[in-house]
Amino acid sequence: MVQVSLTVGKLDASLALLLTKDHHLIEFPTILLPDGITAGSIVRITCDRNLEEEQKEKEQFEQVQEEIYDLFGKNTPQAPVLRV
Amino acid sequence: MVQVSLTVGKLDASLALLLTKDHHLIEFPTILLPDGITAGSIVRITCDRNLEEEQKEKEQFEQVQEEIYDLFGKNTPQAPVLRV
Amino acid sequence: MSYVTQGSIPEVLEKYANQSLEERTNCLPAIQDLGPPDLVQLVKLNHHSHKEISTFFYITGTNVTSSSSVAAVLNSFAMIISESPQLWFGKHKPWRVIQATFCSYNVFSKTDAVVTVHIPGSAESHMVSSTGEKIKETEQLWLETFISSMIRSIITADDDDAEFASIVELRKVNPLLNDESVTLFLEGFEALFWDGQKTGCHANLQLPTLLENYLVDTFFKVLQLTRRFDQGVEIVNRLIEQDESCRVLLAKVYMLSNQEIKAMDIICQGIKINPRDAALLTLQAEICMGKSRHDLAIHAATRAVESSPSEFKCWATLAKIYINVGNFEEALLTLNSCPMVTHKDRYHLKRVFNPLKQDLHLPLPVDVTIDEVTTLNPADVTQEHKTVDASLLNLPAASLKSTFAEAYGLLTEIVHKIGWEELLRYRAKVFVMEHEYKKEKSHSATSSTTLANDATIKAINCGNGQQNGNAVNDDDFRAKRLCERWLDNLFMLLYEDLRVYTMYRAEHMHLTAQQMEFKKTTLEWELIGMVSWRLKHFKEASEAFKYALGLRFSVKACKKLIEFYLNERSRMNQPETSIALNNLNQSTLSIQEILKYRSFLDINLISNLVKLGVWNHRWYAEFSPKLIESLAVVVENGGLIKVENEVKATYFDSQDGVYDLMNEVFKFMKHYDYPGTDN
Amino acid sequence: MSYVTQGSIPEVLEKYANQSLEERTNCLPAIQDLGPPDLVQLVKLNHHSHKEISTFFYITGTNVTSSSSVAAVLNSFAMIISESPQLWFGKHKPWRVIQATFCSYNVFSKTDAVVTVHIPGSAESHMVSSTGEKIKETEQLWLETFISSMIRSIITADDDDAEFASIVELRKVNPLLNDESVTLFLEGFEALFWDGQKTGCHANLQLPTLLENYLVDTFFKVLQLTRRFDQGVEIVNRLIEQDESCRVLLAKVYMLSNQEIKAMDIICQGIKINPRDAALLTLQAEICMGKSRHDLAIHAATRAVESSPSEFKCWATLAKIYINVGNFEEALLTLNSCPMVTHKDRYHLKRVFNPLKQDLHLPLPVDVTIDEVTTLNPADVTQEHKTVDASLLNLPAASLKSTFAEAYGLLTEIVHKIGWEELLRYRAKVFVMEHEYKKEKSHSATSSTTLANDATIKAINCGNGQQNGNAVNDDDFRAKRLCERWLDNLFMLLYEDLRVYTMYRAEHMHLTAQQMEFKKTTLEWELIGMVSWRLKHFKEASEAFKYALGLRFSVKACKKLIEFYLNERSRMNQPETSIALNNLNQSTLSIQEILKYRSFLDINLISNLVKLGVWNHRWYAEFSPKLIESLAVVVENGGLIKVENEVKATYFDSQDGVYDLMNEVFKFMKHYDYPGTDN
Repeated sequence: MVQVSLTVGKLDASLALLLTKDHHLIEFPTILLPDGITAGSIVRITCDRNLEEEQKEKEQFEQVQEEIYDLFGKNTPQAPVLRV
Repeated sequence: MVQVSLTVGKLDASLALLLTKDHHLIEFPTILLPDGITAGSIVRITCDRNLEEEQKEKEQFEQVQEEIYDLFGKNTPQAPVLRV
Repeated sequence: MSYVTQGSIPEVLEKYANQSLEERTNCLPAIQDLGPPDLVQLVKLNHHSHKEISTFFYITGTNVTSSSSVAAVLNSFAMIISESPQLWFGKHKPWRVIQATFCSYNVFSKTDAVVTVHIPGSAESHMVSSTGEKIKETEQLWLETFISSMIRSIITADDDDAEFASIVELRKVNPLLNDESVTLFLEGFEALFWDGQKTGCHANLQLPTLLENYLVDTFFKVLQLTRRFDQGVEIVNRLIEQDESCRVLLAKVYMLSNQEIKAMDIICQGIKINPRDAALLTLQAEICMGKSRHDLAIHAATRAVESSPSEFKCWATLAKIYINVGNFEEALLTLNSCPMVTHKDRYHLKRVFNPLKQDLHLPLPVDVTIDEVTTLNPADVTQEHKTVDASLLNLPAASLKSTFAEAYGLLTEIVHKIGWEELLRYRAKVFVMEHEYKKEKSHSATSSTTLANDATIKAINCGNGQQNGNAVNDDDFRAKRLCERWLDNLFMLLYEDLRVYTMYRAEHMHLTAQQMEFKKTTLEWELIGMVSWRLKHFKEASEAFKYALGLRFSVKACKKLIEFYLNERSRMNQPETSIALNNLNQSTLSIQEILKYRSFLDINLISNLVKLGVWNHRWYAEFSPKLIESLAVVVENGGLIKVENEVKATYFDSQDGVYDLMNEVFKFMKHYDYPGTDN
Repeated sequence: MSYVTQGSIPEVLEKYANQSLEERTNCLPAIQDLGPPDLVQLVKLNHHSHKEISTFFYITGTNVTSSSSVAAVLNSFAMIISESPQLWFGKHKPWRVIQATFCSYNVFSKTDAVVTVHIPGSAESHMVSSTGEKIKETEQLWLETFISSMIRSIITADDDDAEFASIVELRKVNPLLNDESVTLFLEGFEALFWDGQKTGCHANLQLPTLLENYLVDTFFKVLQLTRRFDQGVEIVNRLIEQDESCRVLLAKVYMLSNQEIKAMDIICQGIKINPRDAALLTLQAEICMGKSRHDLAIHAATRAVESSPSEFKCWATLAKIYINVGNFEEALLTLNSCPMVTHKDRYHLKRVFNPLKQDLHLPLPVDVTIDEVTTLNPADVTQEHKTVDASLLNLPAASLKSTFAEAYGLLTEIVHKIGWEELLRYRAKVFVMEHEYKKEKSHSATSSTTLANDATIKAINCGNGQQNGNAVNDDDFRAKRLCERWLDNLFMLLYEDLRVYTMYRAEHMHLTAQQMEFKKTTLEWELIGMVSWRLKHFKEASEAFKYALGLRFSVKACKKLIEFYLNERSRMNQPETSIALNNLNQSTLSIQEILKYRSFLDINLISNLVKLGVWNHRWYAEFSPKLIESLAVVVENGGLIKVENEVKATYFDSQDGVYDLMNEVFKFMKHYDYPGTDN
């Protein structure tokens, strides 16, 4: 998990310039900042991996793949084609 | 506070491309991602305002400003200038 | 056409001996793409006056397999020019070709192959690097040269964009006329596959990859035209053994040969191995979409986007699915995330230098003619350009390229489904509007995004105009997106297209109601057709193109009509038992009506394809994959004999050579066992 | 100098009448900056041969206050040319000027003011827009024209970059010779202050702002040269009433007039009102740094960066403080975050067209001469350029511009303090190195950042080379930064500078030890001086410049030596009671030694400043703020009488005009009450 405290230096509609304590200048999407933030605000950003969600996604994906294969990837009787 | 779950689409040394569920493509600084993340991982990003830290910063700043003013902004006796 | 006449060889007079060869050498160091077309230079002696001149022209489709095969081609050109006095700038001149040179660029090694024949005398050949140094000829270099030439020929065969400002001193020959060439190409493809990135790629892609490049595109096109699918499968299977990611090529070969189940089998296998293979996932999504299983398609397409978020194709496919299921909000959001390719131009054949108009020898081939097509006066077309309605001519959407054109197509699909008013409503719902934004003073939009413009885009018909976007709740602000600047621009272009189209339709209705005559030129009808086509009003577009052709021949209108008829043809083949007359009309056709409509389409397809063939022939182009494929559709459905009879009935007796010209296509299809050629 | 001779007016012969005026008109629409210098065009009649010619030259520093003041200037030029036969391309010609025209560009309204006098006869004037339309003359437009002309004159007065490839047909006049002009400028500044952004800004800034632009720069320079600080304070106080953010200007005026406490008072007030005023915070940081309170400076500078993170100046100041306190890791990290200005060129005076060399009339002013300076043969200099050591001439660090040059200066400061080996160690500690990165295969660096190069930068002396960076723990990877591409490039340039410098020092030591002679040209010494200077080896640089001047005069070496002596002079004035002989040597000087050294510095400063003045005069430049300010330092410390005597002693008796030339500067200083002029 990463947790950092950052100062908002500049803010426009899509990008904010954030600064770390050790002078790293980071471009950050404004959309991820909470409401009411202005230049000068301090924000705390936490980022961690969501393994549970990844597992859930994986299972769902495999299930859909199976369905697609069963439907369209196997030689099943075809719908009749109109030939006149 | 903003909390979002994002899928890592692409990852390079400084920028990652993250995707929201509703297909927003976000450029995110790689440095803020936790270790072990690869393309395909799902991350949870939380961002909130740190008002406490802001207050602390503000007080510290004002104190430094006062010190600077007292030292260099008021007419105090000057150190003698060497004139020969 | 395997025979060539003096009338089918365009030439340019050189200002000094070897001008074209020198200019070509000067170009070499700067080549960044597939290079210039192959060049033929001729030195011609007038054996009466002893005057010597030199000329040149470009050519594609020659089988540049070796110096001796090229020498044979040069000798045959020399013979045709020399065999009888040539009509040369108004006079018959007894030229004898005493020397001929051929140049062909090798994109893999960046070399130029040069073959010269002296007549009478021997042939000699050499190769030069891009810096002009002589290089040792090798079999490998000749193979690369042959493949490069084949790619140029196939890729540029039906280049619509290049219609204006294109090279006229160019012959296009069908490179697939003999089996050995096809076999050699397929072998060469397999050998050079790993170097395919060097050939570049379509303008929709940021960069060529191992699996998507012009060499691969050419491979698929050759398989399709020669129907050598089995051989294609064998080749790709060998590639898969070396690199698993090649599985997508196999799936595509199966798709080309209508083996959809086999394709899906391969796709599913591949995705199991690499669940983030964006190419396979996109293909899977497209198949599911074709089967109307949009739910499954969305899953696959979303995963494709997540796997390759900087590829336009993945995003465009997802947007397309959302449009199909009527989820226009997600469609717009997805469209807005599309990564656009901004820097690339499509590959076109380019001259090595621009000749003066008076140095162009552009003979009229008299062996195959249809009067209205062959003798179209370019001055008339120029005149139309001078008098055309400027608002029609300068519609900016007409010049959109690559990813921008595709994104525009998605946007027009939405507007075709729901109308402009609804589109604006969705737009205001998902994007931050200018008026909302002004409240947030501390912010400013960055250069690549913008605020959706309130003022400039209004309702098309002022009467219908309602205030858009004002109903949005302020709290929604942060949930909305900023609109990408390019997408905002597409909305503007769409507005202009719709305005012109609406005006034209109003005028049309008025004139029709009053039974008055239209006073438009072919060019104007063409432009009206094109704006209707962009807006997906295909029926209206086809009417405009028909009006255009009613006044004079127009190759653009002709090609677009062929496209329209083909689409209608495929609609008539749908497995649904109920086919509506058109998309808007809900009443369905009876079997009798369907049969009648099909027959109408076939006859119109044949007549337009014949005209297209004659037009191509008049401009020295004997090779058009589009013509072959279109005719193949008619043949597959109706049988070759019926088609042959139709052409014969109209053209056989008139001694105009048209049947002979079309017969070359029929022979080609028979040779490669096209479906329907056996009856 | 208020007097002008025929020898101090350069001219260009026009190819046809009014050529310069027409070319100027052609330039107008494309002007994006302060515009071309003012232009004087003369029509000259030979009253013997009745031949008429026309000529022109550029000029800066004329007080373009009204059409009549300009007419007076034109008349005086006409009189000087006409009063006696002019030495014209080798022959004395009895020219009479019968017409003279003056043009001056107004950057605020993008107009050109044109004044023409007919001799004998009347004067007429008009103004034209950039598209060539006539505009009504107004007082406002004349004021704008005057201010524009003043900005050009002040901003370009000491343009070192333009030394080569610069305009030679140019007179530079001191625009501050009378009080009315100065008063009018200050009034004009106040009136046009709100339009200042139109004048552009220094190349270090992305965009001009209300508080930082060429108008404001000119204001400060005028205050400094005329010492009208009180008036400056009054003006700025009125501006503050209208806009609080102008407080930074007041602080800067106080700083210029050495009233640091008042400045800090204003700064602290301003920061209380707006705690995110980056300009004030940066100024505060600089003052704290000057007072060696780096702890406080870091606080202020950090806040400045947080307040304006896209401004180079804020970041550079913070980096500078870190270097001063020896925190080199943070210094490198801060440097790496500096936002660079990539697209801007510095403003230079530019010709309206390039004249042929044979049309240039460049007379030698004979009224003021020092033989070695005045008669320097340009052919000799050209010859040196042909034979110069290429490794010296092409050092890429020499051509760094704006923010890149400043960032390089910070980097050389670090290397000067800790050496190359240590710098490399810090670099490997904070930036991701190439060899570390290769382990992370799935990644790739984006285009603006890069991996610190392992291979290309090695230790300067191979013997000392130790493996850098290998000791880094893999776990540190994520804690490290990617190096910006431009910064990585600066490391490369630094390596090249150091290599050349080290080689030169080794050669120097060898030759000195063997008591052998140096075989170098002035140009080579100049280049050695410059690389030493860039690397902050000022003592070594000054020696090289002295060698350079020992062989022939060189204005570059002369200027750099003046800079060196001034720095030494200010070091000798430091309040510390102990002054080391140089930065590296720790032994301190006695008061006697200091006095002796100061006197040495003063004598050398005077002698070099005199030469610079004569050089300027030879090239028609009578105005150099640098010369005035440098002489003012000597005068302030030693008193004017002493300086005057020094100049008199060397030059008064020799009838070479040198004392008269310098006396103009003394008179200027006396007029504006420079410190030290009263004794």
